[in-house]
Amino acid sequence: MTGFPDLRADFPILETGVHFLDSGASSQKPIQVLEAMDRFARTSYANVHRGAYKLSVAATDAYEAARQRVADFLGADHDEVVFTRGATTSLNSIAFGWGLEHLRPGDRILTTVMEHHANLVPWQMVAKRTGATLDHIPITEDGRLDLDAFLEKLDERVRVVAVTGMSNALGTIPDVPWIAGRAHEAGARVVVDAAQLVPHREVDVRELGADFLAFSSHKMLGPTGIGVLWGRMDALEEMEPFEGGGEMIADVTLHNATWAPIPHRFEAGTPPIIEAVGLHAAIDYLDSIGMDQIFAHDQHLTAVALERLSDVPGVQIHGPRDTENRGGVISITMDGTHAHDLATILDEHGVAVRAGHHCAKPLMRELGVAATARLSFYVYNTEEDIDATVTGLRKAGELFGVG
Amino acid sequence: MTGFPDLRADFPILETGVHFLDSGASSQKPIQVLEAMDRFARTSYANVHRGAYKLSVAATDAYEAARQRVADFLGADHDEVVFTRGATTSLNSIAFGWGLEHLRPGDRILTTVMEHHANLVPWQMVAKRTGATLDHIPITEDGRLDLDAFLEKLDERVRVVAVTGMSNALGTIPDVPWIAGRAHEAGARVVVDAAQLVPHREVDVRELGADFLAFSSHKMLGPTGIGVLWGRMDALEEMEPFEGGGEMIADVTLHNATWAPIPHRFEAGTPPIIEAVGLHAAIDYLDSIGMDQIFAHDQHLTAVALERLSDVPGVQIHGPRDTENRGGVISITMDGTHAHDLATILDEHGVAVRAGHHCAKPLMRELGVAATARLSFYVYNTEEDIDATVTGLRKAGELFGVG
Amino acid sequence: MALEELYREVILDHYRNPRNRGRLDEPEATAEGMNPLCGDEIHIDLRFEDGKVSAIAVEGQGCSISQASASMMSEAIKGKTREEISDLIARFRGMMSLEGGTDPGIDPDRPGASLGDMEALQGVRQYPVRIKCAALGWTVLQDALQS
Amino acid sequence: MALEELYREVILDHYRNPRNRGRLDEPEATAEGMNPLCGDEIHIDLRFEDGKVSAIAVEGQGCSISQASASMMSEAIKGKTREEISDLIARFRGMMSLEGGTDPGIDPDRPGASLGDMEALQGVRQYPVRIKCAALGWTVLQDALQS
Ligand SMILES: Cc1ncc(COP(=O)(O)O)c(C=O)c1O
Ligand SMILES: Cc1ncc(COP(=O)(O)O)c(C=O)c1O
Repeated sequence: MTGFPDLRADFPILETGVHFLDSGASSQKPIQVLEAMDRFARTSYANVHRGAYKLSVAATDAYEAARQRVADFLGADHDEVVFTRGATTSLNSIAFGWGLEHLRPGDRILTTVMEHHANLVPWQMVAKRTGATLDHIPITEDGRLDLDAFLEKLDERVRVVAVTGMSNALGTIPDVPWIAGRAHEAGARVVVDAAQLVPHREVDVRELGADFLAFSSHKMLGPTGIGVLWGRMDALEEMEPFEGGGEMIADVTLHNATWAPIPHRFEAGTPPIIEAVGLHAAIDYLDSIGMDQIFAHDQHLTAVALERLSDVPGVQIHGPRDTENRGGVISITMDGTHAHDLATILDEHGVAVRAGHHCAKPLMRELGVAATARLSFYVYNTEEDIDATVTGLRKAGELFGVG
Repeated sequence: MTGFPDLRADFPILETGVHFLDSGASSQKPIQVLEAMDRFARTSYANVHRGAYKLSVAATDAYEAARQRVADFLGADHDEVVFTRGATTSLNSIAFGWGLEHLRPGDRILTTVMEHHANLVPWQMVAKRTGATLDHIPITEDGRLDLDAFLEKLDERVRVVAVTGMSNALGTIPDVPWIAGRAHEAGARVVVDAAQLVPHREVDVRELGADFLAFSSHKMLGPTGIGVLWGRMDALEEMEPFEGGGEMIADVTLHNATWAPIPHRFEAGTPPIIEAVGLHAAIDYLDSIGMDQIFAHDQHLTAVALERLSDVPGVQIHGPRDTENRGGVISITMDGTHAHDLATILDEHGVAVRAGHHCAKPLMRELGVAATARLSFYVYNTEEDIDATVTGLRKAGELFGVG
Repeated sequence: MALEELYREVILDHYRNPRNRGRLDEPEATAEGMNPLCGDEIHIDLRFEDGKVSAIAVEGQGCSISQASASMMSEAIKGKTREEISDLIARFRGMMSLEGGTDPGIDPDRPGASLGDMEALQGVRQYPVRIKCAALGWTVLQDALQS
Repeated sequence: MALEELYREVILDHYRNPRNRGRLDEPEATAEGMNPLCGDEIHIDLRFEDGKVSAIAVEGQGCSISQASASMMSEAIKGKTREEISDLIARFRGMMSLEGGTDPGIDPDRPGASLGDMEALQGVRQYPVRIKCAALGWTVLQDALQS
């Protein structure tokens, strides 16, 4: 696509020439992010919220500035942003912190068959503890949510609708604003697993209409070890802390504790301080390109890949075949060739793709496959990465005698 | 002390001349650690356990090598080491993952009055959910655990003894091997909050005799965002996962999930990968000095400080007055001067100390103070840091008209 | 070193000899608050007569800045109307560069708006982490007026 | 490129035409296992006669390496005693540089110890992440023998 900048020089790891197509699992990190963390650790590091000395004030300011940066990025308020270990912890905090408090036998939790295990297993655990029941919105043939089925399943016993913002296995982007509208009419809370969405598309939490949102830094050019739980203030107020410890209390006696104000209540212990600085730099980097540009780039590569892949003998594409409401994730299989063999062969061609169930085993069963090979794009990818993939897939076809 | 190397050149943040005496809250990081993380992110980064391509194998190897490094450091087995977000999460994982499964009404949890909130609040939460009762071992006048009282409180209804390995407020190092022996005789599990112990003194988990151990990387020269939960295999086997999600499952259907083998079962989602590499480098750094040397250095500085501080008019020292079974943490107050004012005045003298309740409010009540100022030492500290503190304290005395 | 600017004599005097210390019987307005990060606490009781503060009592514990600030505040609002107090609060916040503050300049001619001893707290501005200490009493006062 | 070394014709043949496929009625030993990281699965049934494997059936799904390896393994152990199988397992592990392996050299003269087609799996050693695939069937076999 013309106009999109060549950013590869910012990513030292790409110097080896690797065609990195596994950003859906985790993205690479630009030097701007690495340097921001390094600089902070060398000049301004201390624990936060605890010290009355200058270094600690500087560190606290940097940490809270990162929170503000995330809030601005999402169109949210400062105090609605909770730093966690990652999307998984954010979703567990919601499921346990909100779910254990508000779900009762007979209540229903509605999720989808295409959720990542992170937005499924915690709800299974909470359903078992509370006696609530779990139900799943099915998908259509082309890998989109079946919205008619959603409406049929939605009733006033549904207390929470937990839905992915973008499928990590199929790329599908469900219409969350519409789903949230219906869910709210039915009186349910809406939880969005935005682990794939936030890194790739502009998200304004007010427009999205969700009550809770979860994502990870490491999939959006930031460091590992940190993620975000966003909640509308009234939703966060309904949540109990998932962990107890330092910094999250107002007062503690031997037998009782009262909680600090939100968001500190949900940040027990020493938070990922250096990582918050890294996430801040990652968001600056993303915004300097522009989220609209990034999404357009993803879509462009997706369109090119969908076309070129469909020319390769034996290749099956799972999920939507066009770029409408879909991100830069493509799951494929090849007749008579297992996804792991594809990944090994592609690796020998310098192409890094993931093969497996993508932490979405129920979806794999739905698709009738044990595993897929998955291409996922990000800011540093180019059409050459797709060409290398196609070359590798043709070689796989030869080796395995396909086509 | 003669013989201990001058390491300050490894810590760029100390170039400003700051007398950093708040390592108890969080330590500074040497360039060796920062560079190890940076190098890894620039050359070998990918998500772990997921990819069939070379980068992912390299990242997985680095991550599992870090686990092995921690295991070796503790005298533990590879699979007994679980990476968490920090000591707080480790302790919550134990309290909820083990406690919710095994505690019943009438069961007793025995902890101490000098615990950090991280080893107290989770047990309060779990006690409330299970109907177990919480009791606390008191301390003696000089800030040591009252072991007679411990024996009196210990009976066969005590299912878990949760004790600090080293008090973050007083420096006291309880005799955990002895306590663990008695607790095991009574049939209780032993949980050790080693957040202050592991960074400062050699720990062999078999000799310590604990069932579970928790600590954080950021207090031992490593990065934020990662900590360790160690458990004896039979103890870990009694634990349910605290979080559900990817990578911790064996199989997932729409309504059920089965767990992956230990330790993966306890590591839902993308772990702190880059941070694990940093922790590995931090342990290498600590071991290159030698943990015995480090503890001796802490004790030397403590002895010097105890002596020089006792000459400052109006200064009260809380906790043990000698260096027997105590680490390099000293809590002080000054007559007629609040700890926060001390911290501000010391900060103006370039001395960074923490003032407050040190996340140990019950202990503060026990001591009859609202807050203390706390000096805590580590490998980069010298006697000059103590001299600067004494100068600052004398100035405080002047300003507030003490003595 | 700005320490002498921070710990001015008048502040230390209020810290050592806090004014209007204690509790009121049957207060008409009351509130308490604490700073969860440092543990400082302030409790305020108020009574009114003819729309003006006729009695105030302050209790609390914490650092010199929080306790002195509350003591000064108790002096400053005695005999003032709710409106005058609102104005004082805004002027104090302004002096401390806090949100919702107005008119950071101190204007002794403006009726009812002199900050009196409080002006000694200007030195706190150089210690951002201590501004919260200075503000605690005023935040609790606001809560009490709304109670 | 070592791909041709990895995907030797004999491996692809076992993958496409797995030997001893299916289940046994009333197996005397049985086990199943999976690789949780990739989801590959193997199920093995065994029957013995005169202390030797008289029948074996393998079921499973997964990549070419895991399925071909299990197929080859099923051929290699037929008619062998438990002891001979233990020896085979150790020799296989040795070939793959896995823990508990012995004698990585292939010694066709050693009675009962030829790895036969299995030797084609040597190419897997260059792909450390795929060694687990090759080993899955053997691990399940060990479980079956202990069952
Ligand atoms: C004794 C003790 N336990 C637990 C913790 C909690 O550690 P973290 O904040 O890294 O989770 C700390 C540190 O604050 C501590 O000193
Ligand atoms: C859709 C989706 N949800 C949740 C997660 C979990 O994120 P993390 O592993 O960073 O906790 C992922 C990433 O694996 C994902 O793709």
